Amino acid sequence: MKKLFTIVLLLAFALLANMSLVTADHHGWWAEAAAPYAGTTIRGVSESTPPSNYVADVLAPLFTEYTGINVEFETTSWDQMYSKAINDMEANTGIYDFVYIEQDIIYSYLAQDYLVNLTQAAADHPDLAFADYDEAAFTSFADYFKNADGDLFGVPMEAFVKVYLYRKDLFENADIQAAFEADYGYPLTPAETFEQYRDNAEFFTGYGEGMDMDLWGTTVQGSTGHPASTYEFLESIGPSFGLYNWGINLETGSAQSANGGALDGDTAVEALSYWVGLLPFAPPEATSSTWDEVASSFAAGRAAQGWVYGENAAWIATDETRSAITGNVGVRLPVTAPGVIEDAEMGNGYIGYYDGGAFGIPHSSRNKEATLLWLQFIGQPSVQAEWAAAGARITHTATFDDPLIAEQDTKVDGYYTLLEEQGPLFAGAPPFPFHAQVREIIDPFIHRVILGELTAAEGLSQAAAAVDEELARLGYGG
Amino acid sequence: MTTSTQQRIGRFFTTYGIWIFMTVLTLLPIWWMFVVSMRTRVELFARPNLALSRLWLENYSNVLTDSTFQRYMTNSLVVSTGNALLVMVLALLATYALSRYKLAGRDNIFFWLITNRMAPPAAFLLPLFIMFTRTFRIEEITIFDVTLVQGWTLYDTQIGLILLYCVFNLPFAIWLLKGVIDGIPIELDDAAMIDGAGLLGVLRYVILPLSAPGLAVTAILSWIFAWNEYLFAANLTSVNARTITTALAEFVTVTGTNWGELAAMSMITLIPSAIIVILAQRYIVMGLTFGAVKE
Amino acid sequence: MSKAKGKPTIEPEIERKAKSPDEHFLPFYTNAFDRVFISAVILIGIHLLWLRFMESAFPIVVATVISLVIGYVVVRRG
Amino acid sequence: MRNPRTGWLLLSPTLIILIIFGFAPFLYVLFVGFNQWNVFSAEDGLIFNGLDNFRRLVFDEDFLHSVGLTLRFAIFAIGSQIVLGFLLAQMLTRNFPGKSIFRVIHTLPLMVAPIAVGAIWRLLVIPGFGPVPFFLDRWFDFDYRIGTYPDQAMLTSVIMDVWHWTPFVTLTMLAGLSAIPREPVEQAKVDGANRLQVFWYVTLPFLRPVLLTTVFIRIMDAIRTVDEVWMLAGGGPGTRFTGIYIWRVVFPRTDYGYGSSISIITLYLTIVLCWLLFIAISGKSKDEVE
Repeated sequence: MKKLFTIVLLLAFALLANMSLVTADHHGWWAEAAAPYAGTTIRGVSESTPPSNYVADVLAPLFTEYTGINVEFETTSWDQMYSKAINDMEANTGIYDFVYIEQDIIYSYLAQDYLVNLTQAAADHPDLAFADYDEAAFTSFADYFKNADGDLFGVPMEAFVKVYLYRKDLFENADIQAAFEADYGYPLTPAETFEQYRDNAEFFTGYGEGMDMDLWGTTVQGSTGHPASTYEFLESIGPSFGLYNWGINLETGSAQSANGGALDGDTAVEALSYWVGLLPFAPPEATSSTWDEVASSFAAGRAAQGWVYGENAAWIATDETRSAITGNVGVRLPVTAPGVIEDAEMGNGYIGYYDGGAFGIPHSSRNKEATLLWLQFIGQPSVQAEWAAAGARITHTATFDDPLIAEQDTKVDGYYTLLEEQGPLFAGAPPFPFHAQVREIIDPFIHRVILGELTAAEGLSQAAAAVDEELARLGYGG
Repeated sequence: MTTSTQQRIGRFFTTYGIWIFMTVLTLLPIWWMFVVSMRTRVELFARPNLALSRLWLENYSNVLTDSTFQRYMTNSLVVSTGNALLVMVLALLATYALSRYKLAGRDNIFFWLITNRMAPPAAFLLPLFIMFTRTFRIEEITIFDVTLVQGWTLYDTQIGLILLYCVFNLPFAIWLLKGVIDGIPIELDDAAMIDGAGLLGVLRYVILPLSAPGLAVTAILSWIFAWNEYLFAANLTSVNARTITTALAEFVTVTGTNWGELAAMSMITLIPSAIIVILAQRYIVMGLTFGAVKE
Repeated sequence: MSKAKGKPTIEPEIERKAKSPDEHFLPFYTNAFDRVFISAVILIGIHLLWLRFMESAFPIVVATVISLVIGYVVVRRG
Repeated sequence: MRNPRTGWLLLSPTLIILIIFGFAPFLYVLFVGFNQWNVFSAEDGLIFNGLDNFRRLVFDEDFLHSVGLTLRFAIFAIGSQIVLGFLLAQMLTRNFPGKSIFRVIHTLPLMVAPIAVGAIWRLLVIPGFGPVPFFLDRWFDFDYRIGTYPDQAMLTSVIMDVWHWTPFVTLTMLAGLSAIPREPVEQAKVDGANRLQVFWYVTLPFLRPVLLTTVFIRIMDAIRTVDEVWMLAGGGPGTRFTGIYIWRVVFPRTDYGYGSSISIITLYLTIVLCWLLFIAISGKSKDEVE
């Protein structure tokens, strides 16, 4: 009798447990899976971006409520985030249980074996595998957090592409259109070719001057005191001219044309001269602008068109407390040289970076299991839509169909649709294990070209030589 | 009108001319910081305008109601005050020793102490990071099955910063106090000792009162240096012990620097140090003589 | 990294017992620590300059020898 | 009567703290300086490479350039601070109504955290957002862009530093001036010295210790300046000072070995500079000692 009672009790418990699994929020499953880890604290570091802040403010407390695992989340500046994460992982101190991995640094981390293989970890701990979490449901962006075997090392949390933004109020103004056509002999439209882009830029700069408006033709992310300028050249301008992978040939370990590289080649020189040639048509702050200041300039209405990171598209188009041009923002694919789109469609190239970041678990972490639960929690479909609305980021395929996002999409001129349909044309950073090192080497040369101390050809040939020297020093040279 | 009156009027105008000019120059950036803190983001990026258009306090309320900010503020207060007190005590003892005792090579020790302030901070962050996270680490202390400490490190603690800031504040303090204590006649010490005072008695009844302005200025300047320090605080703390200056850097984000709140927070961080300085104006000048009195 | 400033308060008679001032060629007052410090400064300086200008012709060991000789002279007779 | 042992006891806490947090990291940096160590190189870990880092350093144009820039920055900034600070202090020794208000106002910049100083000056001088370039352009038709003209960036950082640190110099000078006894000045005047002579033969010698100390402290701090200039101009051309250069090598490039060797040499240069200055200004001649 007693035995029977026990069995009934067990059955009832099992039923209850199953019941809770099928309830909408899976409360019970999380509580049960997390039971051994309840009360522990996991720590993470991230750059302070809107998506990160949403994680810190909304998702982390929610997770704690579900599981009893505390999440301490540190959001800081980009530079700080890097050095802290790297210091921690290199010194193997175990301060952080999860770190923000910017997409371009992932290959450096993989090469150093800093990160836990999430696919493997989920397979090793079936009891911790949440049913709704599916690695395959992420957008193509997740491909850039995988190793050669296709195993995932980071749960994507934000993803953007750098798009071509233009001011609809200017481009659709009949007077302006007439004036443009009178000057250039063809109708004013958002640019399709680089020549047209330059014409637009020149026209609007002249127009702004003539009307005594604070208006210039284009943004240029040309800070001479920050890597942002090198990034704009290497990840946006270069690729859309057909300069891929920074012009570095990984097989020969060289950036110089003589050794199979392309950083000092004709395409690169053409791209850089074109880009620097836009500076006279950019607002005066361009040579001090990093990514955030470009967005601010554009939001202040100081540029008619420009390359702006997609995470800014949403607030520029909708947030009236921060943007003077809400409702007038047009979103397009960036301008490309002939053949580049075809290259990208065939997988031989890309038209710009697919940028963003993911959360990964360092090997040095002491709470890997609890963190694994946390990463699945933020990777599950049900939290994605609101997070996307708050942070203008999409990493999960299910998010596109959400009504919340569909509504936002109309306000930002189809940015999300563009991300869904054309996202695969963009690619992650080249698989360099020496990303930041080489970028720092190229930096001063790009800065000097912007200042006009060097011509594009001189700057790039010196940069390529310096890159080769650094690659040899790092042990990647041919 | 006599020449001397003319001179006096001339001097009056020069004095106030310089006075006003310097005040404007000094206040312009601070005024701009204040104006920025009173603006929305959209207003900031309109045409530059130095006038204050309205009182708009949302930046302040956003910052002040943020619990993280309150924690940072507490940390900053604890760290700078702790550091200033520690520096004051240690520097007094050390300077007294350097001034009164015949220690082998004491001038060399003095110079070595000073060199500690010269080190470029960037490269020293790495060894300090390793030291903070690994050398000073207590895995576990258990007494009677009660775990008192587990996985404690110096990293991300207030005491860690307090001790670390001594590296650049102690040299400065000792230098400052050296002149002050050298200037106190040794005969006073001797007299006190003859009256039966011990070492502590001498320190308490002779040195302390006579070097009070110097000590005050030492404490104030150490406090300000510690309050303003950024690089070490940013790299050697994570969540619990972060100070207010590191929070300033957090406003610089990919989607736009939040200048309004940054300026608001800068204004707020200015207040405590400004109050202290206003209260202690007199002592600062009296204490900063670097031994000029003696000569 | 040590060096002293010549504060007259420190007992000069101890430092200078052995030689009269005329035998020292440095134009300012030094004690033994100072002279070791000066030698170290010179040693590093010579090595850096050597690396930049002379190493293509002569190996760095020459610089070490030269600076040790200078260091010896400075410490003994500075 | 005074047992040196007691002296050492009093000194020991200071020595212990400085040895642990100052000297031990120095030794570590010194050690790393003789190794190749870049986290992201193909071969991880420290590899002893003798003098290679230093060999690289003496030919590193960027580094040498940064040293030159830093020295220029230090000389301009500190020079102006000393002159300005002295004049202001001189003015403050007189009594005039409103003096204490002015003194408080003038001390304010010292209170602002360097990182906030950098931020606020950035906001002041970035074209498009800042009033300075706007009004310079409007009133004088002057093209002021610190991102485009390195010299302007340099000048701006000097002015910023002067703004931030002149109050400190004023305070020390004021302290020094108020400690000067009256009699020698009066005596000199009686002897018929003009103001310049009084300044040169009486005031200056009395001010020497204060002046010296102030200059030293400012040199040390100017050479290690990072946060404000970093925030102002990111260390672009014209402001890539040694402190920022080291930061870039150590953090973004994670070249710990090379960064350490640069730090050592920078420390060396600072010490030598301070020491030479010390000797030049305060060195007692041999005869003086006897």
